[in-house]
Amino acid sequence: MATAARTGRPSRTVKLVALEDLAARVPDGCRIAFGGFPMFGKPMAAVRELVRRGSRELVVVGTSNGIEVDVLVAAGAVRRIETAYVGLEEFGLAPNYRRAAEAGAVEVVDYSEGVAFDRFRAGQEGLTFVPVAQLVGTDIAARNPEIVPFPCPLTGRPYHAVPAANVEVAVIHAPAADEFGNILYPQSRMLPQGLDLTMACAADVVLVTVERVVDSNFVLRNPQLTQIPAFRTTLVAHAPWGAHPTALPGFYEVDDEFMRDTYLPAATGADSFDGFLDDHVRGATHEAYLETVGAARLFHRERWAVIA
Amino acid sequence: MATAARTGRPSRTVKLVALEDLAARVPDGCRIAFGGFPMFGKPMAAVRELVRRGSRELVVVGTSNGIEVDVLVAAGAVRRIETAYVGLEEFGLAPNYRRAAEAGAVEVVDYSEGVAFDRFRAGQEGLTFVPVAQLVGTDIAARNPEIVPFPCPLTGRPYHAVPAANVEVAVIHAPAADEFGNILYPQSRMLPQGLDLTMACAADVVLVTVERVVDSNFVLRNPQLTQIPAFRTTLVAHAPWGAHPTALPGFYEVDDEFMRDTYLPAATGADSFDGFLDDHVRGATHEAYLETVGAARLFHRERWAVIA
Amino acid sequence: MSEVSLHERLAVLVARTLRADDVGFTGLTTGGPTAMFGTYIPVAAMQLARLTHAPDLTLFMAGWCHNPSLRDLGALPRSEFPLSWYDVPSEARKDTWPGIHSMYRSDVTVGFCSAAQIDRVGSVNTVRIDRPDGSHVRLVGPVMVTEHMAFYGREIVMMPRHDRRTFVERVDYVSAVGHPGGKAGRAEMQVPGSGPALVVTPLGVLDFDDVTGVMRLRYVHPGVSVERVREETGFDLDCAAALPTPDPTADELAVLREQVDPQGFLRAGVPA
Amino acid sequence: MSEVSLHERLAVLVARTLRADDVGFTGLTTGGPTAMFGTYIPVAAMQLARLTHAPDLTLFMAGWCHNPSLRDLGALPRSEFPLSWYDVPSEARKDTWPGIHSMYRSDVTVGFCSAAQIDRVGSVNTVRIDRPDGSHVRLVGPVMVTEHMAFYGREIVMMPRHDRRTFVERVDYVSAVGHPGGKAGRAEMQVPGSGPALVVTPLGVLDFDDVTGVMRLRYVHPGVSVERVREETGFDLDCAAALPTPDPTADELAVLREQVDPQGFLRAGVPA
Repeated sequence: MATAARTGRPSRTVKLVALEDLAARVPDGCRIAFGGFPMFGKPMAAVRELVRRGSRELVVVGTSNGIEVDVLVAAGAVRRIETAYVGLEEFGLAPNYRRAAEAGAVEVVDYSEGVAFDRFRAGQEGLTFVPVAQLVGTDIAARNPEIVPFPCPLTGRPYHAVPAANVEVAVIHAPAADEFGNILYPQSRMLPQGLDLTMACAADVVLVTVERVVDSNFVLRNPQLTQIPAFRTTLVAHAPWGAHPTALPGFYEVDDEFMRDTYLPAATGADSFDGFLDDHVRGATHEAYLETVGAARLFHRERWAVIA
Repeated sequence: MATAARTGRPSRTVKLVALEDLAARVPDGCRIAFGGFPMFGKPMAAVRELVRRGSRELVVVGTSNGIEVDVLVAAGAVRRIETAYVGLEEFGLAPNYRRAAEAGAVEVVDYSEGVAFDRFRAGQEGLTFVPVAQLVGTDIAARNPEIVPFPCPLTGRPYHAVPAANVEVAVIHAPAADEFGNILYPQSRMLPQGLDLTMACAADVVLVTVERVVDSNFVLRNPQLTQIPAFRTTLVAHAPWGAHPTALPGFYEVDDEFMRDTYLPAATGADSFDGFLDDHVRGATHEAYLETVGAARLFHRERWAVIA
Repeated sequence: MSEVSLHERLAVLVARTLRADDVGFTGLTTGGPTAMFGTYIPVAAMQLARLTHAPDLTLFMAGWCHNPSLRDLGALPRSEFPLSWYDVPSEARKDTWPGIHSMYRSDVTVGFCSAAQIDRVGSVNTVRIDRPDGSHVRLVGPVMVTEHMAFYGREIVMMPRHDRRTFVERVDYVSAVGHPGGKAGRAEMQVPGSGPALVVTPLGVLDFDDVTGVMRLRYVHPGVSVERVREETGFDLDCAAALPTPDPTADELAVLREQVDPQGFLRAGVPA
Repeated sequence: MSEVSLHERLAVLVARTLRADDVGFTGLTTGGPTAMFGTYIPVAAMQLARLTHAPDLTLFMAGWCHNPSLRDLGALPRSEFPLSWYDVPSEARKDTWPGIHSMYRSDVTVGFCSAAQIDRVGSVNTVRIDRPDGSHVRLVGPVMVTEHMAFYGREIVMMPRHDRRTFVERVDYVSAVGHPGGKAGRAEMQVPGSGPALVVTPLGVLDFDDVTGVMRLRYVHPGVSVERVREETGFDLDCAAALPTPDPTADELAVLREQVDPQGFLRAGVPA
């Protein structure tokens, strides 16, 4: 907490930091959630920073996971994943993840998508469990010793008690923030962005990368845009194109060309993908990464910005 | 379902009806919720129509109730109320309700505000109960045989199982709708309007009065404004100033003058309030009510409309 | 009426099963036959029903966009949350969970899903395929099929493949439960949804016996023999009541071709 | 320093208890002393803390408006959701439940509430007052005090009256639980909140014994005797450690009067 020279009083904490300082708040072995949808709004700049740090033994808790898990698994950062989906949407299965899952190199705990959402809602509300009706008869319940059947105390209806998400860290990529950590979204959001907010409310440490940094006076004039208030944000870092190669509403679409020409060919094997990480991620900065994947080309893909 | 003359095919159901037809969908004795906050956004035109119909034995389920309960209790329409608050905010206790509650003429079941909200969330999600941690040691649990203590099946933490709201009917007043029942709100909403949406999602029959009726093409161009989609709406009625004397964001403030000069003096006794109902409500229409309380004066109170 | 494609035939057949006020949910699947069965045929069927006998039907496109103006959509989107959909006219958008439609209280009356395996009682698998040597093939995960089968009024399972690897005696992983024990078995589960009602495949259309809960052949497509269906099915299939898949009427086909599928995807296939 | 009003003194005293990064919740109460104790003193205390030692403190005005620009607010609003607040600059608004701050996971570290009765262990009543003849006075209901005491880091109970009808041996209805059984008793409840920490009244300031959970007098206001506090309290009150309520520093008073309360409400009273 800085001190204002003139008055001698402490001044408000600035939470805006460099990307590497943000990533440093992710301890090895923690339970961690990443915002976005498989190829939509993923906090990829932060994910690549975790690869640079050599993060290890992460337990990824999610609802619909995608390329962020494919990258982190390939980098050897993930011990276990609890989610409803890992894939690349139109680009098919997640190749690195699939190899690791089939080899037993990463532990996979399957949840249905509704239950996966509800685990975060339970986390947001400080509940130790969430009661769900839809797991009766499924292998989701039968193969998971952490899920316990119980009857409704009022009616006897069969339920399963599912553990809350219990995530220590949530990492999300958002359109904009001020330096104090107020995180702004356009008023017309898409569903995965709504889920990001629940994730942020369910975590102890909330790390946010943003496309734009705005003045705090802009926030005061537009309080309806703040969806994560400053007190919930632990740290924020400026990372333009921070969701690349996934899409960010109001900013850019999925980078198809990169996915088809660079990512998918690299991901066909562990060695080739390790080469990709060496060439584009490890030892580079976020800015250098943008250069190597063609930032100039990307720039022309921008359509419109919801938050100026 | 009407039939289009030209094609011979059935055409889409029009859900826009007269206020009295909307009120006719409220059966005596039903479990019913009213949207709004005590002096904010209450569906008062519909409430007055229930008084005209002579509704009886209603079980009102709510979170923060106000003048709508004060009116309905005075009219003898309410058997029981399950809620966290009944009052008139800055205008004090609800006089008619208080007399009836103290005389035992209406049964009052007390819930805390958080639990009262959560009962509607459970209803929205088809749950038979909601687990809450905050009732340990309170008389809210101790005096309510429908609330049952149970341990978390995973951790043993003490919880209470609280029954879902289980409402048959929700009645709310909203800014606008199209004739098919898509209900529109401005994108910048206030908290009680957010709660109205949960209420609407938790009820079997959803009755909505609105300030404005808009063309369905307006809805298609502004889908982000639809907060209750047509399929959830049972009937909609046009009732300008339908929340009077409570406030509606974007349309009008609380009618202080009416509250202090007319409502509160009438509510000091059962007979005087019955006279008020005779003079202003029974035997009148919504339009006639607006005349007797001074529609012309009201018109000048309008500040701005969020939805044109 | 000549040259009715199989996909057109299926869209019409599914449309006929839709009710006047159905609320229909389809996710978005991508890639050739999967996109055709998982998304395009269901969307075309719902839209055809809206334009003919079911004007009140609500279409949840990709599970979040209510009654989009399909005319303005051009081709089907390639991802579940395509940014271009900001601009497509629709009646409502779901942007929070649980949000403006709650699947848990059975707001959805009919759902569509796909799976890698389905078994004789209609349970489906989207998680893993076990190999005899103890290894397995990892698939995407349970996604939302669990909720479809537990909460939706009824489910129509769209299977882009029909062979002994996909139609199996018992799925390797139960992502979602069909009809073990028939209607009585489902009653014990105390979930509001009634589970899989129809299974639509490139060979035929199947439904389930109320008492035993076992799948049976209801329609066989033109050019496909009952024997072939039996051969391609990994469990003993009751085909006694199987009829030829019915033809669309001239009116259905006209609405389908002129208003629902003017691009001709149902004849030519969805572009990759 | 002369002419420090009681309400100014209380605002400063409460401000001193606030921590650098507190997240503070106050509802909106209306009408004379209730508005002063329930809303105005807490808001002034939080704002004073923000301007002095606690710049990171977050103020949830009326429980939904984050860090409003109090300067632009003019007078305190008269209702919990005043339409004029559409125009007041602030940092965030809560517009859904549970929404952007979750009280259940203890996002709120300090809450303020009022009640009609409080008892020796700090349990409060907002529901009903029983009369000896068996009749009762009906009050508004539990509102949110239950959640305040169960989930918030700590609670400051602002009591606009201090007499034997409001400070009672045992409340007629437990809307929210204080410290029965002391800290050990609360541990058994397994709720994250630590319950009432301070009780602020027109006569003094009280806190609770960790072991017994019983209320005791900590400060007595200028011009009030310890005997009077004892007389006006309906249970046996430990006053052994009571000190005079401390004076504001000149700096605190300057910030309070110049920046927090330039309208002078804390001296003159809140307008009705």
